[in-house]
Formats: sequence, C-alpha cells, structure tokens
Amino acid sequence: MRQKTNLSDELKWVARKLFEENRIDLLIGYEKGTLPLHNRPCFVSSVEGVDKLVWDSLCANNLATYLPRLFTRTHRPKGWKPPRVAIVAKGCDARSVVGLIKEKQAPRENIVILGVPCDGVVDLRKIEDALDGACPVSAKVAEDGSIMLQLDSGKSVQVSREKALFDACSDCPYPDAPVFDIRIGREIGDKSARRPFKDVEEFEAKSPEPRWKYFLEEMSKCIRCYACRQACPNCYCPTCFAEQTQPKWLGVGADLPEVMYFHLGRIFHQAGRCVDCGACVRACPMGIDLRIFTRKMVKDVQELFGYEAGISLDEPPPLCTFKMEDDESFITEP
Amino acid sequence: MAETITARAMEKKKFADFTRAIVDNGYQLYGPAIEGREAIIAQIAEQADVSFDYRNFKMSPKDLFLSQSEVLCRFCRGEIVPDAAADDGRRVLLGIRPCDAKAISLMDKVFLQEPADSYYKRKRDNTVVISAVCSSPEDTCFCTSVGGSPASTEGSDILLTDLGESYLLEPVTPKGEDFLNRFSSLTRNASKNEVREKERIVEEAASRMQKMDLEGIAERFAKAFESDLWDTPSQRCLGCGICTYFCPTCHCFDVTDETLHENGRRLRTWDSCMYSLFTLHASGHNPRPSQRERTRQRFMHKFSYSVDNYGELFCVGCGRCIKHCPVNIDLREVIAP
Amino acid sequence: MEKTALVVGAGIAGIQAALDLAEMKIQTYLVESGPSIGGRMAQLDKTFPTNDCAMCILSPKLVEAASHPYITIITDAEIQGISGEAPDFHVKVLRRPRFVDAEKCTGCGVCMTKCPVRIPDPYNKGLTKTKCIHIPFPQAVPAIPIIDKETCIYLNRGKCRVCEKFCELKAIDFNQKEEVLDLEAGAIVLAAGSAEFDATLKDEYGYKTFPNVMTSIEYERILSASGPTAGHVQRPSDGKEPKKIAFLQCVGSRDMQVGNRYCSAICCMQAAKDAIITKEHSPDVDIAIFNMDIRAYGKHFDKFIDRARDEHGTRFIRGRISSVEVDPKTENLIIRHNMDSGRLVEESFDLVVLSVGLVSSSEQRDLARKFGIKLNGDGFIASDIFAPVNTGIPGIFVCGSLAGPKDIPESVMQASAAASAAAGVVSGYETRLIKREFPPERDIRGEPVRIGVFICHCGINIASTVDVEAATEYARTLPHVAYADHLLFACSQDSQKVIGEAIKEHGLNRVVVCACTPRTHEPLFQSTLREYGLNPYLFEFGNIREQCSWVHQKEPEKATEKAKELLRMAAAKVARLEPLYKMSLPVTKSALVIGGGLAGMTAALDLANQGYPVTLVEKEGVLGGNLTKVHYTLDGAETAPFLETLIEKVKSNDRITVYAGARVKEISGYVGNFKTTLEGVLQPIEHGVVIVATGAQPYEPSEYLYGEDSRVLTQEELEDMLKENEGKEKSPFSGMKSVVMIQCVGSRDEEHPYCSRICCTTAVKNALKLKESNPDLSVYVLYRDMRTYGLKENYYQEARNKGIIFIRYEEDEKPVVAMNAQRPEVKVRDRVLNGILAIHPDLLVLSAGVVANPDNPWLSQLLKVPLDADRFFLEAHVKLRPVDFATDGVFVCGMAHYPKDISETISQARAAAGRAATVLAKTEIEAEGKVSRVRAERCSGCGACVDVCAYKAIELDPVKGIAVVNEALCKGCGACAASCRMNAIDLKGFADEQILAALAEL
Amino acid sequence: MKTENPKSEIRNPQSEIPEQWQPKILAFLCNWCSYAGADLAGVSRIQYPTNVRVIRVPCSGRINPLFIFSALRQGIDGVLVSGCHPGDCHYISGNLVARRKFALLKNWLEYVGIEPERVQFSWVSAAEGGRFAEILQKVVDGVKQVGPIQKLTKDI
Repeated sequence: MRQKTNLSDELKWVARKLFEENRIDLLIGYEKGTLPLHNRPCFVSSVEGVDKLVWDSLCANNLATYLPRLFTRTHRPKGWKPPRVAIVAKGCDARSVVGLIKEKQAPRENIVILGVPCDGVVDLRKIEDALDGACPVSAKVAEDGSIMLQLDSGKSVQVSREKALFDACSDCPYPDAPVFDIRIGREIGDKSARRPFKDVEEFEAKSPEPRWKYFLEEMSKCIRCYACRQACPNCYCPTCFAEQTQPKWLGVGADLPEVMYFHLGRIFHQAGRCVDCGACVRACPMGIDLRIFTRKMVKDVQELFGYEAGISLDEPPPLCTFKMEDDESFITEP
Repeated sequence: MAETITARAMEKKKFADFTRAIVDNGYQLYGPAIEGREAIIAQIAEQADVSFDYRNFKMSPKDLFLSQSEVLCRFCRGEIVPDAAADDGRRVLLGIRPCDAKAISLMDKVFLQEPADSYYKRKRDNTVVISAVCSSPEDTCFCTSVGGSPASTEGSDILLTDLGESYLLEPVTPKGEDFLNRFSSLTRNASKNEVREKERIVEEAASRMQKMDLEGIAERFAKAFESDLWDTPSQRCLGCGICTYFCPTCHCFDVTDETLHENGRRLRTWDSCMYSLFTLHASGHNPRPSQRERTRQRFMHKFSYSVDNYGELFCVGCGRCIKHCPVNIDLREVIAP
Repeated sequence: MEKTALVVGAGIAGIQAALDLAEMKIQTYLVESGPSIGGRMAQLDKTFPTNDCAMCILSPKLVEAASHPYITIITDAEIQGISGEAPDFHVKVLRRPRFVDAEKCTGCGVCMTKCPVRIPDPYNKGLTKTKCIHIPFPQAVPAIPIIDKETCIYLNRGKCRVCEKFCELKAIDFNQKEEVLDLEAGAIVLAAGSAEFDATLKDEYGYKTFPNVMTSIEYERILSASGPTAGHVQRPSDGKEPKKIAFLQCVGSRDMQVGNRYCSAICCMQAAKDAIITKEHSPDVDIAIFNMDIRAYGKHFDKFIDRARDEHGTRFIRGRISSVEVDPKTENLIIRHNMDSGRLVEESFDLVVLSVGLVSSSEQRDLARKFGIKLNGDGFIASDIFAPVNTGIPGIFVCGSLAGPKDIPESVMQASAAASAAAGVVSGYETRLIKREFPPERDIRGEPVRIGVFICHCGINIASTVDVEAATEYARTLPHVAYADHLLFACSQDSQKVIGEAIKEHGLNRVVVCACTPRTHEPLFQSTLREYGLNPYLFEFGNIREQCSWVHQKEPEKATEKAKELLRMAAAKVARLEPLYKMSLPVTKSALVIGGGLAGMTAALDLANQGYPVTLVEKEGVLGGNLTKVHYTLDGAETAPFLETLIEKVKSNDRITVYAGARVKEISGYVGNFKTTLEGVLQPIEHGVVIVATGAQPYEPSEYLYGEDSRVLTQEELEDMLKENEGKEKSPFSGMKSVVMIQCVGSRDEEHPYCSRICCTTAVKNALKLKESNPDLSVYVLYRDMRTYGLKENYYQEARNKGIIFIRYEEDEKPVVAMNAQRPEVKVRDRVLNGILAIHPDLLVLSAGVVANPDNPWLSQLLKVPLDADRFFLEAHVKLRPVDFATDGVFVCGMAHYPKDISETISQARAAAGRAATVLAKTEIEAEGKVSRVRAERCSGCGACVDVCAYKAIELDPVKGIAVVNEALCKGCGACAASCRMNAIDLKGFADEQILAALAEL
Repeated sequence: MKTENPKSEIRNPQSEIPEQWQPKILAFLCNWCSYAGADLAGVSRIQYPTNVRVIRVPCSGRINPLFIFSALRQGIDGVLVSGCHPGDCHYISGNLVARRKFALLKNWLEYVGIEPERVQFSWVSAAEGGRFAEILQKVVDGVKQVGPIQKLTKDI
C-alpha cells in the first residue's frame, strides 16, 4: 500500500513540466515548515520554486481553501485574467476542489488537479499526546509510514502510523482523488478502511441529555476566532452570516447561545459540501471536537439524498434539487 | 529597582498555606490548572496543589484585563440601568510567564495613558501579578530577541522562581512588596545560593532560545511597507485571527449594542486586524482589501507603529502565534533581519 | 367599438376563459347561475393524477377573477335571450335577487349566526346543514351571503328579519327584485358545464333507498377536509368507518338503458383517486372498483392506476354490476360479481360509491336553444372535429364539459382555446383603457417612520372577543406609531376615507391594519394607500379575525393579548418596509412557433388572426407534420381537404413567416423579449413568446414479426392502404377473410409505461373502414382496455354492433404471433370461452404507440423547460396550467405535450395561442413588486439560487459572475433567499430583516 | 479561557415546569396553503390554543433555517413551519426544495440534544382548517411537555 517511488520527486518533475510547457501560472503545494511536524502550504509561480515542493504525511492542510480567493469576484485589478492553477490534492482536497468548481468558485478549465495518493496525514495533537510533553525538534516519515521524531532532549522516538494518523484519515473512503488531471504516484484504490459513521451512530444512540451535554461542553471551549471557518474550503462566503449586519443574525459576544448559533449555522451550511477533510478540527486552537457534528451532516446528506460531496462534477448539489419521493418521515401529522 | 528590594523565599510545602491565605484574605486567585496536556489559567480554590512545571499557559492572561466579551453597560427602553454586577473583586494572578507579564505592561501603555480606560484600569488596579520565571521555553519562544528574558520583571508585582525545594519570591513593585509583607509569616529571607540558583536557571533557559538581532526593525519595516516582504506569509494566511486572539498584546476591540425586547446592553469584544470586516466601511469600501494588507498591518503595528507611538515593540516573543497558526506562518521568518 | 366578451358559466372553464380574455384586455362579463363562482371543482377534494388539493389551486383563481379589472362577475344570473351577431351581440341577463347589498356587505357573517333557519347545505350535497342566509362556502367569490328564497321565513311568512336587525351595515335588502341586464359582447364563450347523472334513475343500485349508497361527488365531500365529516370517512347509516368500499363505475355512462351511450371520461380516474385518498386516510380499507375498462388515457394516468393497485392494493374488477342488495340488519350492501375465473361470487360492502357520469341538464340544453346552437345526440353542444371550440355560430364558442365530458385540464385547455378564438373575433376593436388615476406618490425618503394603526371591530366578529379599544391604546405606545384608531368595519368605503385622511393629516408613511386576512383584503388597503399618495407596499396586515378572535372565542383576554402581539409584530415589520415598484418591461408583440404540424399551424394562425406576427419554424421541408399520415377522422371524413386549406391559410397569411426545413440554433432572452437564431439564417428573430409544437412520432415496432412479414403492418400503414384503395372497385380487402389488430404495441409496457391515448380510437376507426370496404371481413381487435373515452365511445359501440370482435388480453398474457404455414398466426386467450384462440389473419395490424420527439431533450435545454420521465414536455401544472411552462412566455401544445387526437391538438394549439396572447396583448409586462434582490457584495456566484429558481428568473452575470434577478420572471417565492447561505439574495417585502424584526417582537 | 466574562450563558435550567407557564409558539405559514388553512380554521370557528403567533411567508421555501435558530435563541419555545402538501406548491417546487432543508434541520437540532418537539414541520392545505388546528394543538402539547426553552436561548 505504501508508495515506493519518491512522490515528492515525481511531484517536482510534474510541476517543472507544467511550468516549462506554460500550462500553469501558479502551483499550490506544500513545503517544509519551520515546525517539525508541519509541512505547510506554499505557492509556486515559476519553475524556480519547484524544488521546495514536498509531499508526505506531514502535509495536512487542505489546499483547496486557497482556490476561491484566486478567482474572487471582488478586488479584481484591471486586466485581471483568471490564473491557471495546479493544485496538489489528496482525496479529500480533490473532493473540495470538485465542490468549489461545482459552486463556480474556480473554473474547471483553469484548474489542474494533481492527485496524490494519501493514506493519511499526521495529527499533531495525537503526536503531542504520544510524546507526553516532550518537545520534538525534527520529524521524518519512515519507510513504513511511522513517524520518527528527534526530541530536544536528544532522544529519538518512533510513533506508529496508527497512533499518529488523523481520525478522519483512518476512516477515509477516498484515499485517491476521485477527480484529477494528473495522478502523482499510483492509485491506492483500497477503500477497505471505510467505516462509515460508526461514531455518529454511537452519538445518535445516546439519549438527548448526554448529547446536549457534549455539545455544550465542546461549544464552551470556543473562543469565536472563526479559524474553523477560515480553514474550511467550503466557507468561501464573501461575508459569513455570522458577521452580517442588516440583519444581524448573531450577537458579537462570546455567549454560548451565540457560539452555538454560529456552529449550528456553519455546519448546516456544510450540508452537501463537507468532505470530512478535518481542516476545521486541525485549525481549531481550542481542540473542539467538531467532527462529531460535521459528520452528522455528511451522514444525513448521504442517507437522505444519496449524495456524497465532491465525487462528481455533474450531480447537482443536494439542497439545490429534490425528488418527489424524498423522505418526509419527519413531517408532523395530526 | 529590584536590587533595592530584598528577595524572599518559601518552602514548597508552605505554598498550599500561601494560596489558602490569599483566598482567605478575600482575593480571587487565578493560577495554573492542567486541562489535558495544556496549562490554563483558572480560578483556584484554597489549598490547590499548584506547580509551575508547564511551559506556558495556552492562552495569555489578556482576557483578565481586556475580556473577550465585556458588558460596558446595560439599558432598558433606552435608559441606562446601573449594573449591579460590576466586578470590584481583588485578584491575584499567579504563575504567568514573564513574557505575558511584560505584555501586560505593554497593554498598560495603551489603556492607562490619559484618559485611562476605566474598565481596564479597575481590573488592573485590583490585580496582583505574580509571574513565574520560565525555565523551559518552547522551540517557538524568542523573548530574548524582543528585549525580554525568562525572568523579566516588567508587568509583574512579584517574580517567582521554582528552585526545586523552595520558591524564590522577589517583590518587583511596592504593591508586590506590600502583598508579600501580608504573608510574611510564610516566607523567609532568601539565601544567596537561592538567588544564584535562579540566575543559573534563567541563563540556561535563555541559552536555549535563538536570539535575533532586531535592532532598527521599526525603520526597516517602515521602508518595507510596499515591498514583497508580506507576500509569502499573506498568501498562505487564512485570515483566521488565531494569532491575534492568542497574542498577549493584541488589544483591538469593537463596541456593539444588542437588544432583546426592551432590554439592551453595550458590549466590548475582541476584534482582529486579520478579519476582512475589521476595516470594512459601511459604504462597502475596504481600505485593506486583501490578506496582504491585513498581514502587513499586523506586523507594522507590532514592530513599527508601536515603536513610534510607545517606543516599544508590541511583541514579547511568547511564540503562541507561531505555535497555533494552522498554516505555519512563522513570525520569526518575517521579522528576522 | 371596444373589445368585449361574455362568458356563460363560472366553473373552472368559464373562469379560465374569462381570465385569459381579461389578460388580453378584453372587457369580460362572467355570468354564473349560482351564488358563487367555482363550479364543481370547488367541491372536489383532490385532483388526479397528482392529488393536488382542489381548493388550494382553485381559490387563487377565484380571487384573481374577482379582483381583475377587466372582469365583471354577475352571479345568480341566467341568460334570457340574445340578439345581434358577432361582433355585436346583445345579451339579456336576468339577475335574481340575493337580498344582500353587495356594495354594503363586508361578509362579516353575523347574519348567518343569527338566522334561525337551517337548510341542507348544497355545497356539501345536503350532507350537512347551513343557514337560510349563508355564504356558499368559505372561499366563495363573491364572499357575501345569499338568502335562500324558498326557506326564508320573512320572504314566505312575512316576519323574522333577524338578519336585517343584526346587520350593522344595513346590507340586508328584502326589496331587491329581479333585474334584467342588457350586456354588449363582441364574442361569447359558453362554459355552462354539465350535470351529474341522477343516480336514482338506476334504482337497481338503491341510491336514496339504502343509506350506504352514495354518489361519487357526495363521497368527494366526505373525503374533503372541509366536508361534512372533516375528511374522516364515515358511512351514513351509523357513522362508522367503512372497512370495505365498492365503487361502481359507469353509472349513467356507457349505458343505453338510461340513454347514455357515451363514456363520461373522468370517472375511472376519479374512482382511483378516491381509492388512493381513502387508503391514505385508513390503509386497512378494502376497496374494489368494478369497471368495464380502466380508461387511464391521460398524461401520467396509467402510473396513477398502478399506484392505486400496486401500492394501495385497490382491486380493479371487470364487469358491470347488475344490482345492489342490502342486508337490512347491518345496512351492508351485497354485490354479486364475476371473478376473473368466471365464477359468480357474492361480496358484502360497508359502503357503495356510484361513479355517476356527466350529463347535460335541461338548463344546459335550454341555454343552447337560446343561442340557437345545435346539440349532438348525447345532448352536448355539437362541435366539429376540426373546430372543437366552435359552435357553428360565428362569434360564439364553447368549452369544458358543455361540449362533452372532460376532465379539468381538458376543460382549461378548451377554455383558453375558446378565449383565443373569441379574441380573434374582437381583434380589430379598441381596448378599453382601465387605469385608475392616482395622485402622485409621496417620496418618503428621509422621513422618520410614522406608522398608522387601524384596528377593525368587524362588527362583533373581532370586537366580541378582542378588546379592540385596549389594543388601540396599546398601539399608541409602540415605537414609531404616530396614529392609532379603531374602525367598525375597516373594509367599508367610509373607512377607506378615514384611513386616507389620517395618512394625510398625520403624515403617516406606514400603515398597519389589524382585521381579517390579507389573502382577501390586502389589495383593498393597498389601493387605499396608493389613493392617498403612499406606495402600496408600505402596508402590513395583522390577522386578528380568522387567526385570533374566531379561533379563541372563549378566551377573550388571551385573544386580546395575542392581538396586541400580532399588532406589535406587524408594526415592527412595517417600520422596515420600503416602497416597492413593479418593474415593467416592453413586449415584442410577435411569436415564434416551433413545429409546423397541425398544432403549430393552428397556433400560428390563431395568433395571426389576433393581429400578431408569427414566425413558424418547421424542420421538415413541408408543413403538415403527423397529420399528413392521418387520412380519416373518426367519423370517416377525409383530413386532406382540411389540411390543405390549413396549409394554404398559413402560407397566405401576411403575418406568418414560414421557415420550412429550418432548425432553431439558439434562443436567448425571456418573456416578452426573446431573440432566436435559426440555422443558416443570419438575422436573429425577435419575439415575445415561444410556442413549442414539435409533435411526436410513431413507435416503430420490433415485435409481432413486424418488418419480417409483409402482412404485418402498423395502423398508419393500414390507413395508407385504405386511402389508396378508397372508392376502388377491387380492393385488396375484398379478398380477405380476417384482420387482427393488436393494441398497446409500444404503449403501457416497460419501455413506454404510458398509454398512447389515440390507438384505441384509431383501431375502431380503421376497423369500421375495413368493414365498410368488406362487410364480410372478420375484424378482431385484441386490446387491454378499450379507451374510447368520452363521446368516442359511440364509435366503439358502433364497431361492436357491426360485428367487430373485441378480445381482451392481460399484460402478462400478450398475444403470441408466429409464422405458421408461411402465414402469421395469432394466438390469444379468449376469456369468455376460456381457451386459446388461434387466428390466421390476412393482415396483422399493430396499433403502434406514440413516442416523444427525439429532439425534445435538446429543445428542453435550449428553452430551459423540463421534460417528464417519458420525455414529453412537462407543463407548469397538470391541472390548471396545461399549456404553460413554469418559465413565463413559453407554451406547449400538441403531441409535444402528450399523444392526442386532432380535436384535442387543435384545442390545445388554440389554447397555447390564447395563453401566448395574454402576454402579447400587453405593451408592457408588469413584474411582481415583491421580487428578489441581490446584494452584489455578498454574492459569491455559487449558483444555488439559479438552481432552485423554478422560474429560471436568476442568472449569473457572465462578466461579474454574480447572480442577477430578472424581475420580469421572478414570482417572489423566496426559495432563492432561503437557499443562499450568504444571504446575498433577499426577497423584497419578505426580507430577512423584516421577518426577523417581526420575530424579535415575540 | 473566558474566566471573567460577565456574559449571559444558557438560561438556567428549571427543574420543574411552572404551573401557569404557557409556551410561546411561532408558526411560519405559507401564504397559499397553510395560511389559508389557518384562515379556514377561523372561518369554521375551530378553537385552538392561543399560544401561536403566525408569520406569513409566500412559500415554505422562503424559510431560511437561520430564522429558526434565531427564534430559539430568542426564547421562542416552539416553531412550526407549514407549507403546501408536496405537489401543491403555488411556486411549483418551493416546498420540495425546502423539504430537504427541513429534513436535515430537524435531524440536526435533535442530534445536538434539542427536544424534537420544539421545531416541527407540517403540510396543511387550504382546505384543511381542522388539520391545522390539530397540528397546532399537537405542537403546543408537545412543547408544554418539554417545558420552557433553555438550550440555545440567551438572556441579555
């Protein structure tokens, strides 16, 4: 399952080719960051920048988030032309890209999706848990996928892949990009890891009060920094409902009802959009368990409307269409 | 000033009595509590088992002086109603790191200059700050580069050092000295060895941080206003505002009224220069239209305008913005010469 | 002379005709014999095949007719006589007294509560009681009571006058007399409908003798939520919920015993509908429908029957029931019927519903006589196959079931067709200008909000429960309220003056009226605002009668509290309302008709006759379409002379430009302003409407040896053969012994799960022709259901009488055709003899169905209009908008919509022309005032609004990429606003901010 | 951290439902069917509880889910949204598009522990005055059972 070829090298080769053949103006990929466990987004606009590109399990960010702003309808300088953009995309990222194309936030013809095989990215918090307070100074992904860490104490530690992976990745149904233009490496193809919605089902099975309690606890952590929203590729609204005036939907205070309103609203707005990439959870500085909530929306959309976000460019978004025979078991009868 | 004041020491086993005495004396005690892997500031009950072996608090103590969300006044049918819940309690803030204490001193420059912000001032006046010397900085820390140190005393009333068996308690301000005097039965004079041990700890901690030469950064930034220095970090920036919320010195706020039926209140809440709405005019015009201008603003404010206005860098090197940035925008890369 | 018309009968057909005429700016009198408009549709519960609520879709039409400036409704009236000729008719109309002054009465209903006389309620078929003075039904138009002359104590015995005493407005007028109106009309449309068959004439069914036998229309009332049992199915004898119900079909139809040979065309579907609705109410009920054939010949009808049978377990049992007996102990009803096996069984039912047919009544026949119009043998107005809405008298047209039984959409279609025909008669005359002059509108920009609140007592309707004075006092304490007053009847004429003067005197710029329901009274107050210089949209209603005083009669204090709160909400909303203006758009007064067959040519000609230029595009080199392949009509007449004349008329018409052999390349624009490019034609065509008349095509069989043996042919090929040998001494048919026809080839199967509607009739027609050419020929028709619906049934009977043999087969046991001794052999199970019958015909004729035009998907995308699952075009509403698309300005007719015969095609084509003319008659299209608006700065151009808009009123700006609303197309539903998570699109008049403002007051 | 914010939190939970308490119910009714159904209930003098306040909207498709969050935050104890039966929509498909939103919303609120009685959806036709009253009674009864709203509701 692990890819033997060096994917970073293959990626660099493809990127170079794209620039040399003048097929793109910009490439969004990852480069090594300043912190040991965090490869970060980078923007390459010429062949000179290609060499810094990397691809491994430390490349966690969903780069699709950057697409809408490249094609924003406001602030287009004179003579603006839509850029031609290549984007490095894991399965989830590619699904986000598809969603954005469908919602016209990026023109299909201007996007080159570089599908990378992804068997999961590393969860910083899990590694921190595993290290129990020790401070890593460098990290490397080993051949078998485990994470090798050098600590400030001089010691080195190996964290197994299972313990290091982000939760969303272990359940991921789409390790490969379902829609892509150029595939980097080989297809993983294996969706056996798919365990759809066990967590959500367990949560649903609880009685209302524990569900409410958990929601309340998680919401109490929120500082309304909106990092979840900013990190989410689907949250491209020019002005989020949370910040609108006329009318003002939300108060500005940190009151729990307002916090809850925000999350209830934001997650509802993810219906048919969320690909469960986990960007919101990764961005949240307070460690709120958002996925148990976002995944509910993913599950319901799938179960009620048979729709999975971002796997096809043709299917209409589920809330923009209907079927005569849609479920209405929820309707109150006398 | 510090050398004119005699250092005190306290055996660790007496510290529980100390915290109880603080509470018994009518103070609300805010100090370290561990939540998961992280240290947070929490209100501590008497006899709490306090230790200072965390690296730093997850969030800065800013919220205690400039609340994220604070009611300035309430009104009913347009008439202001006196707020019975106005908070006058005396507080002790225990265990913040010297960087955060220094940040408080920077905030003082903003909020206490005449005319002073009465809401801030009341809280500031009511609070005794006991900061704890930093012995294990994180790899994102760089206080020494911005004029701080693991043991800097600015903003603190008392500086505490964990010496293993005992705590060294150095009063920094008269307020701190008064405070320590009230609990003199629990302390003794510090020994020379103890003072030396503290210096050793501080030196070792400082040596673990890389020091950048930021001399003349204000001018350097002022000249770079139109340069491409801001391009790389801003391109990556998500505009989330975590950096400003976690920053101990960011202090921008917004004032809003909200009403429900006949009642209303005026709220002061944190704002962030990283948000696009921060500068959005009612007309729809936005003088900082993209993340580039907003990123630049944040850096300019901290490293250039602040020098012009207050003669200080508004960065204490706590590294929180680096640690929590979801896309690894590392401030050190931008400010490095 | 001005354009005028008169419509007789205000059922759904009459209303539709009047509305279409009025929309063409023709001053129209709508004369109705009853006290309210609405007709039989108002009594129906649901409508097939969509189970739409009848009242839900009808009542907006009633209100529209009542408020239309070009319609004058005259109820309680009958035609006395007519003189003159088109376009200058003089009609004498006798109006009976209502004893209520319509000018004074506000419909408050106090009289009804006080009247001591209870009478059987005709609306509920006498199943409930109403008062002698009564409003016919809650949604009645006009919504004022009538005194029943026969039962009124005062009118009969000279005392009582209770109603008069309690009427605060002095609206009761016992001095009203009959009066005769003399009306001028350029054209006349007869839409007087039909009557129900009197089931007592079939005394073997025991109607009116056995309590648990009722008619289908009575059962319709039972099912209705507003009916006598509030929709709970109960049987009359003991009020128990029946467990077994039998529907007996063809009661008074297809029955020479009672003199009605024809099929009533609607009863099969009505029974299936009632069965489904009943089953939805109580799934355990066992329902049996006893029928001779199931005539599900309309669009989506077969699927509906399947649903009734497969999903709801309705039993469809063949055969006519000879009699119904009663078990005197249980009042249950006993029916004997043949099981399919031929065994006679006896079954007991709790309730029997007689599916009574439609007949022409003496009143309707009388009406025809007064106009001098001929009736056919069945008592309906006789019409020509080629001129289905004509009556034989120029300028007088007919529509609906007056011209033979038909369902709602067919009636509506004919109504629009008749309107179109009538419009053609008066096309040369002037349009009467009806435009109220208003003072200039006050510019309220910059004014502080000043609200006026007016609270209505509605006599005692509101004031007896709600403390109106207290509510008025309360209103004065609310923010922005500058003036508050209470009025005895806010809707009376003098109250309008009070409101208007207050607007002036107190400088009001917003008005709240708390009274009855905005659904009926909002337009009145809006026009008052306008009359006194305020924009009519600065108005908000508080419903404190229907939704407060009437429903909380025993809780006056709480009702008052609620009224105050409703008032507060209305005031909060009104403060945020802004002046709105109806945008108007110019109309290009010409049409594009796509398709040059019978439908397209008919539509084009009708529009040209009304004075509009038409471009007719036909992809084939010649005009004529499918009609070129149909040589005879059902009555045996030749089609060729008609077709030739039609083509000639089209070609020679100055207003029609024909492009034959041409295809549409591109269509852009919207209602009133389309631009179309044809392939190979440089100059684009500008037009205001589009009519889709692209027809359909025959199914090419792949079964029954078709194409393998020359003796196997389709009906179309047979007809060619018949035509070729017409009048010849020696025809190939004379030597033949037998011909077999197989029905439903390429219809009602898996691939084509619909009925092709015309094949049964075609088979009967050609069988008769065959018999004509060789009377000794044995003709077998193998069928599943003979769907010779309506008056076509007469020809089916004729065919049977002439010895044509009809053999029914079941879907799961289709005839088998194989070559045997070098000739086709047909084997089919004969159910009467219960054995396999083998026939060796000289000809095997396949009744091949009709399939959709393969161009339809392409055209549907081009026009942004939908197709149904069978790839026929899908109209806006299957009942009431049968030729419209949801997209304004685009219409459909002919077989592009669904298979249909010549008459139906002509009706629908004229209907499409009529509907199109309602657009073209206007110089400007006035959009709704409450339409969507985009806030560009919030819009990300995601296109969700574009997707959810059923009217295609939103597009993304090609340059900016953000949503743009075409106000001309927007209907103001707000689906876009609710679907936009950016809240970048909002609905004026129901804006987010306004709704939240009202909500915040709770 | 929010250690010191003098902010309102969730309303204090009340262990017992006050005796005299009457819930506040908001009903969004579509103009063409449900509002007409409510009118018909009035014309037919069908009596139902006084708790409900109606906001008329053109179509159930107009209902932005945020309206419902706003209502709950403000302390409205129950919300009913009612439109035309599927197929009856005056605007062709407004209620069908809305139905999908409503299905998700209903599940969503329930999932985070909001009592299902608080937010309900129904179809009521113009001919169903009785049904309107019955549904309303059901909503009122349901909300009475779960008591005054606390979750999501803010006091200022």
